[in-house]
Amino acid sequence: MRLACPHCGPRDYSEFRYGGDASKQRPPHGTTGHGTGDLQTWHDFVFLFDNPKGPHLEYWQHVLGCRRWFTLTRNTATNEVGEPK
Amino acid sequence: MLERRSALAVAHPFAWAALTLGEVRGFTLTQVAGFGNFAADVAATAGALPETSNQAVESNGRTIFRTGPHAFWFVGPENDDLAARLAGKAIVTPLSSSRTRISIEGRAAREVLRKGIPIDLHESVFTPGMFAQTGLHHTPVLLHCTAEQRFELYAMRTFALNVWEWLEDAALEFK
Amino acid sequence: MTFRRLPSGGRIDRNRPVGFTLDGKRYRGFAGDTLASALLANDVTLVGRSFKYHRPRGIMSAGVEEPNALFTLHDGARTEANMPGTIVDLIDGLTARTQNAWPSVELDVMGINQLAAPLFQSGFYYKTFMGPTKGAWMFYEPFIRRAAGLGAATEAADPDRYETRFDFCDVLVIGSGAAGLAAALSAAGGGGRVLLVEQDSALGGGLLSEPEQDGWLQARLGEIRNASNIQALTHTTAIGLYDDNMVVLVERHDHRQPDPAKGQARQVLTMLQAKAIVFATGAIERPLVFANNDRPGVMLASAVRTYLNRFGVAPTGRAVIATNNDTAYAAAFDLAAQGVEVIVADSRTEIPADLQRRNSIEILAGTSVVDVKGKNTLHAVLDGAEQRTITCDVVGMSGGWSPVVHLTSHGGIKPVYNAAIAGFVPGGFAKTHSGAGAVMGTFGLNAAIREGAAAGGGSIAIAAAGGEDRPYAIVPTWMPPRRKGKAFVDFQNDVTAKDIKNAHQEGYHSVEHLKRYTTLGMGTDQGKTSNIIALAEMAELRGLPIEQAGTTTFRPPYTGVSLGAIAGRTIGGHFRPTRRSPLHDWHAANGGVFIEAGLWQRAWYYRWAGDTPESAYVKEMGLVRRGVGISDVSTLGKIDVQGPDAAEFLNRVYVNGFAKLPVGKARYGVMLNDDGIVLDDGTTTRISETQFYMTTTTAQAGEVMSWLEFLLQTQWTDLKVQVASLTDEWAGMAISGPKARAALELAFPGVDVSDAKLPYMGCLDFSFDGVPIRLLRLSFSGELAYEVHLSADYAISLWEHFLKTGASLGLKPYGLEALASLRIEKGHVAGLELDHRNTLDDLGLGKMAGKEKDYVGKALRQRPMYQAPERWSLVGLELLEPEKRLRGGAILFAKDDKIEGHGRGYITSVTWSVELGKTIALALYNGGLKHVGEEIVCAFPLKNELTRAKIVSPHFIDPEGKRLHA
Amino acid sequence: MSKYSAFSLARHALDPDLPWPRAWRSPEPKASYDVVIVGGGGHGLATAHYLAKNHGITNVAILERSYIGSGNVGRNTTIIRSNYQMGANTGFFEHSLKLWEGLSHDLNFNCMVSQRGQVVVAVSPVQMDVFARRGNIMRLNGIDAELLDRGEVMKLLPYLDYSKDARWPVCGAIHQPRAGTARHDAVAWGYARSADMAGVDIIENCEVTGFAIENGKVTGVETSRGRINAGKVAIAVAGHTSHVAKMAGLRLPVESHILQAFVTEPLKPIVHHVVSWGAELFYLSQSDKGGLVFGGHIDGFNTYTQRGQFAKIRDVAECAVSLMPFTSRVRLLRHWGGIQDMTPDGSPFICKTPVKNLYLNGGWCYQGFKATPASGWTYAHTIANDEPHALNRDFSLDRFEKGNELDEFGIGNWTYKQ
Repeated sequence: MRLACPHCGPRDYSEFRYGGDASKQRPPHGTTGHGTGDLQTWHDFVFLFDNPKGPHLEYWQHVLGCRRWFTLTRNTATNEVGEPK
Repeated sequence: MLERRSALAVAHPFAWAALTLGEVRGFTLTQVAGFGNFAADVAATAGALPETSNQAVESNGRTIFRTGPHAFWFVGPENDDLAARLAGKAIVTPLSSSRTRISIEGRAAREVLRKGIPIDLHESVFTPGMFAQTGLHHTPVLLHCTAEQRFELYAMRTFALNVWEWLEDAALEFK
Repeated sequence: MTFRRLPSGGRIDRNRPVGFTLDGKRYRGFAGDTLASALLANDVTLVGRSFKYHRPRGIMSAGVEEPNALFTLHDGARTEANMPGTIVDLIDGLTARTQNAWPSVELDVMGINQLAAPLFQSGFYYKTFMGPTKGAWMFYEPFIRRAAGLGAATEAADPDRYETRFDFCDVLVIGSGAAGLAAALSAAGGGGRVLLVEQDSALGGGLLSEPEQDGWLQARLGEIRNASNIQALTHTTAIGLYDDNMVVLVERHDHRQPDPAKGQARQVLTMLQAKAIVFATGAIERPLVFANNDRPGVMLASAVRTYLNRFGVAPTGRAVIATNNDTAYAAAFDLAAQGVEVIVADSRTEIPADLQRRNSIEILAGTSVVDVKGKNTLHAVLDGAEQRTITCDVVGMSGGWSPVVHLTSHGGIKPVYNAAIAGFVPGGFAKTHSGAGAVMGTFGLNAAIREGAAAGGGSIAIAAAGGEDRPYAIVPTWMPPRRKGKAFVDFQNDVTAKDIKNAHQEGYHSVEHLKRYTTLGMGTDQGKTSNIIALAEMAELRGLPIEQAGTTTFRPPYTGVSLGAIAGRTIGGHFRPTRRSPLHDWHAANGGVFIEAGLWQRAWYYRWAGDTPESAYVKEMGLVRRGVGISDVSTLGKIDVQGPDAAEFLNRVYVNGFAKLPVGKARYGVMLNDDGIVLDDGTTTRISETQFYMTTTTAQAGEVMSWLEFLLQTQWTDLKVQVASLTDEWAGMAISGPKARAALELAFPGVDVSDAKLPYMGCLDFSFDGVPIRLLRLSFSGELAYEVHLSADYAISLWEHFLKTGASLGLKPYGLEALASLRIEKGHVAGLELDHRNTLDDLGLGKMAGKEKDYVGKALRQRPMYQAPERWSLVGLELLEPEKRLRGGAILFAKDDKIEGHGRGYITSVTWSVELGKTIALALYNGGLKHVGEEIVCAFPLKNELTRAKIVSPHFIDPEGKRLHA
Repeated sequence: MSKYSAFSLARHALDPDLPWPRAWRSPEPKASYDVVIVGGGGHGLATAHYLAKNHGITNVAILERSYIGSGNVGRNTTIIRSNYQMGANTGFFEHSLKLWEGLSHDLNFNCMVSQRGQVVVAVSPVQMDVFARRGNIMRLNGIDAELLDRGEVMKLLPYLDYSKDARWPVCGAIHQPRAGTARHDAVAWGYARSADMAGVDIIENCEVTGFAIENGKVTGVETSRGRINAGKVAIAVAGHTSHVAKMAGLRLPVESHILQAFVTEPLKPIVHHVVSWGAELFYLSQSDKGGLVFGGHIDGFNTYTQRGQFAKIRDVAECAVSLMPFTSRVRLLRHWGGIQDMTPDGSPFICKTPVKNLYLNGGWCYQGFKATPASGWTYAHTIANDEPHALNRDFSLDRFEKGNELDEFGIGNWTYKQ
């Protein structure tokens, strides 16, 4: 598999580190109090996955290159990779 | 009284017909990063900065690599005072000790590098002046093509001897 | 005698005779031979025994599809089992052995299996070997295992060398038959970088067996040699197609007898990134399924032709060609031209007129070979329009051709059935892929050339070959005629037509069930000759069209590939990179003994203190507790955190506050994961309002760096912070012990390191001999201690300076074992306490967390079970039975507990306490410090030990921290 | 139905025309069942077997999208063991191993359960402590375990790299003699045949396309062969759990990842144990047919392609050759990928769901195959009684909310890193 680093360009998969589902919205910082609502929000954010068979927005880091984190859409049914952001 | 010592102090440079392996010592590596319009301030002090992520620029006695969207490496002479001159204008991180600069030269150079580096090293593609941040034996390296048959590899200091041993081994068939 | 070498002809080099042995017997062949062709030339036809029934077997093919003729090559550590003789280049001194037979292939004792053959129907082992008792299989298994397995490997390490490499090209052409050659030349005309790979020892593919096309072949080979942008590799197999056009190539150099000492690789594996790929992989001939079709002397018709034309080996007497299509006639005509009497049994009732016009051979239409009798001389039994038995030396069979769709299928596109050629062809191509020649079902030579030229880009015209294309007319015959005697489909795994019928009868209908139940296609040949026949037979039994039955999945590699070739040089000492501290060379030269810590090599202990870690670390600990020692802490992760929002950023990632940390002060901090589990700890120092110097544990340095980058670049993009790793830039050394300050004063005369100037958790930046030094007053050991950080280039020089100036104080180095033991005495968590299962509270650090501020992990650390009082949390243990031992990994029980189950906790770290003169430990215990003072039992059943210990505070020494602040 | 035995084999040998009966029928689906099991893999088939055997529930259908055993039971490295240290895992996997020990008899189908022992090689003194903790817990739970020092490992596994060149030293090992391997396909077929004999309908080529849910209660499934009503519906489709559960409106702590496996050419017996390595996740055994069967880590990103990355294949080959240098000359014949459910704590689910009468079995990570018997056993119990058995009580969906994770790997909440 080849991924396009937005800074360095297309590179071999072995230069990258995977960072998981990027479609999930991290709860904003500073909003965590002590309520059980926080627990549910964070539980869903950390532990639940859509895990689609098809397009998947995800994080990658060009860890052996410029160390840039970026997102791209990969089709999990084919491993076809879209343009990075 | 305090003396510098290279991470490759115990390594043995060699020069064979097809390949020369050595170390470039005595340089200053300064990482310069920042926010917003910092590049303009830096350029005012250090000269024109490269626009692309794969072509190094030689300027004021330094080689400048654009290592990230908002980051540059300046490789200057041993007593380069760039860090001091940029203080306050950008985020400056001196990294001279952090990288070991290995030179690989000769007609076998590209073939030796091909054994570990997953980028296209063909003469027509990776030409003098170009560089790439990539990996060698699971470690990050910056590979700079300085001439048709000469390369400099910036390896992480703590992996430098490992990279050297790896290159030595890869080169064996050209001895 | 059934085979002989013709006096002339073939592509072998008759001026270069080559000697080799089989089972110790000497033979001669020529350069250009394969082991198989040389054996045939020496009239060696019986070369192996089959897997299950131990039936005598000969050479069936002339290529990678060979199921029978497997040999063990070489001796000693270079022993290599199961090599098909058909792809082994004959080299001088080659030693080969037959396998799976004892005492010899002629007198194989296990041949007795043939008598019991009716028992060994497919799936027989699933139905028996179950009694008399539950574990009975353990009794039978050793016998079964010994009988299985084909050849034997050596236990010795492989002395040869393998390389891996990366490469790129514009057009990769796989296969160098007519289509591949045309594709490569055509692609090269476009100016791109073209790579042409051929698994055989020579370019040409099927043309190597067609003397009449030699002119065309030589002309094209000349053009390829002259094209500067074509690289052509022989002995190179494309073993697999991976995502985004990565093709893995394996080039074999055995024929050059490479010398590993000179760095010459036996095999080179290339991970090739191709912009476009032309598959010109050809087709493999299928056998016909009839009784005893496995007898030595029964071969593929194309193989008969290859041995004749390419290797100059011919049957001495008569040949029978059995076919259901036109292609086998070429072999018949070529044999006849060499004076061999040929009879063609063609199962088709209508035979093209132009074939019949050639009256040099006898053609029997509507006639099949249904059985082959005989041992040395064969008797082919013909049935159909003609019924007779023909005595012959060889039966050449052709059941049609199977395009080599393996590689095109690796990408996930399933092949489709093409009834016209009775075979599967690629079911489509990715945008950058194309196919040409037989793989596409195109069997005419000129059509293949045209297709190849088009696939290569069509940028230049490729000359046509001589002669006219003739169609490949086939009337498929899958099921064998009903005859007694085994009719093999998979020769290597001894799967017969009857086995397929049985599998069908028992309901193993799916092609995958068929494969798994009968082991069909699972041999070293991967069913190259058998798979299509078997699934066609199954389709027929099920009354389905072949395309509905489908194929099994084609898995890489296309042909077997040595694990050595895949691993390349990333083995042994090069398995994973070795990471060395800037002080490494000093340790190595001065009695330091190393231990592997992840990728790092760290100084474990020093010879000055003892010859074993057990004896040395105690002495080194004593040094620190009573005098002063120096230790290498360069492996700690070090991160430069800069920017206007740096304080806010750290305040978010650490559980404790960093926003108000004064400049020039260090603070211990702990980070959590989002799930509330401890990620890492370390100290971070404020260098200026906008700059911090963070340290992490050695183990987590990379993780923490990536995590900080992740947060800044993707989650909190509004924060203006830059992080940079300083792990390699800065060296670190700890100066610890009551005399540490004195040591600093001696080392840095004129620098004020007094408690007032540099209090506990203080930081002092100064220049020494022109070199910037960062002096941090931190303590891992609990003693008065400092960390000195400086540019890694100067590390050894400063270290030596310390040893010299501190000599009067008795300053000596101490290693990782002492470092780790000192911190146990102090109750600092590290290593196994930070095992990614523990919360802040488990480690007794819950009070650190900011109540008011938000931080990573805050929400989920509040989960009910994470707050449960019975969580296992950090305690100290003291051994109560001095004659016994405490051990890491011991399970803890309350005094009156029954010693079973999961216990109430476990020991993480153990040491001898120099300070207390007894063995102490850190542990996690149910309820933690509530139980201080209780006596517990430490169970280590692996050594049958039960040891009494007492729960104490984990802060064994100086709980008030007087020494730190001294 | 005919019983398999040496005697029946002989009878068929003497009369080659005597047909073997079908191993399982191929029935048309009925309109309604007491229990519909979605997924004809090892776990689904085992569940049907134990529903019949332990609970007398036989009006059961197994719906399989493809052919039975087409999922992970047919594409794993066949290892069975019970060396788990975290809470419920210990007892659960030991129960599984005990069921393995009697499985061939129980099913009258030889699953070739080979208790040749598993040796996990440690590369540092610290790792020896980690292994000791695990081994001690095993022993304290009545499970066999031995701690081996370097010398003992050398005797047992003479072909490892003990040289100075080795990147990491062999420090010792933990050994579970009762661990081993089983013939994976046979497990599926044996359970299928046994369930079928008990009256369970195994329906192949029948894809579930939806769930009928009324008032929070499942009443049946929509399939490619029409609607099938069910009193209870049990999901057992590891690899595709998210996809199937989504049809019932569930979002799960599961990601689908590819785990690659490898087999070499058949060789005469040379490796007599299951050998694992503590340097990186790596495990190898030799099949009864002679091939070395091995595997390593997941590729590390979620995918359904069943196609592995070559970089990972290299990693695993490097492990093989570095640990066992002789394997350098052994040829790889096939590599393939299976899609497995990864959970944030590396432990599975066998539980009820928020939908009444809908049950979930999945999230098996690396241990689906070895769990097969106990998974079926406890899942059957959970379905039959509408509440979990003590052995699977902790394999619940809400454990992440409660903070009751069973983190066997100690890797934190990154499913893709395990």
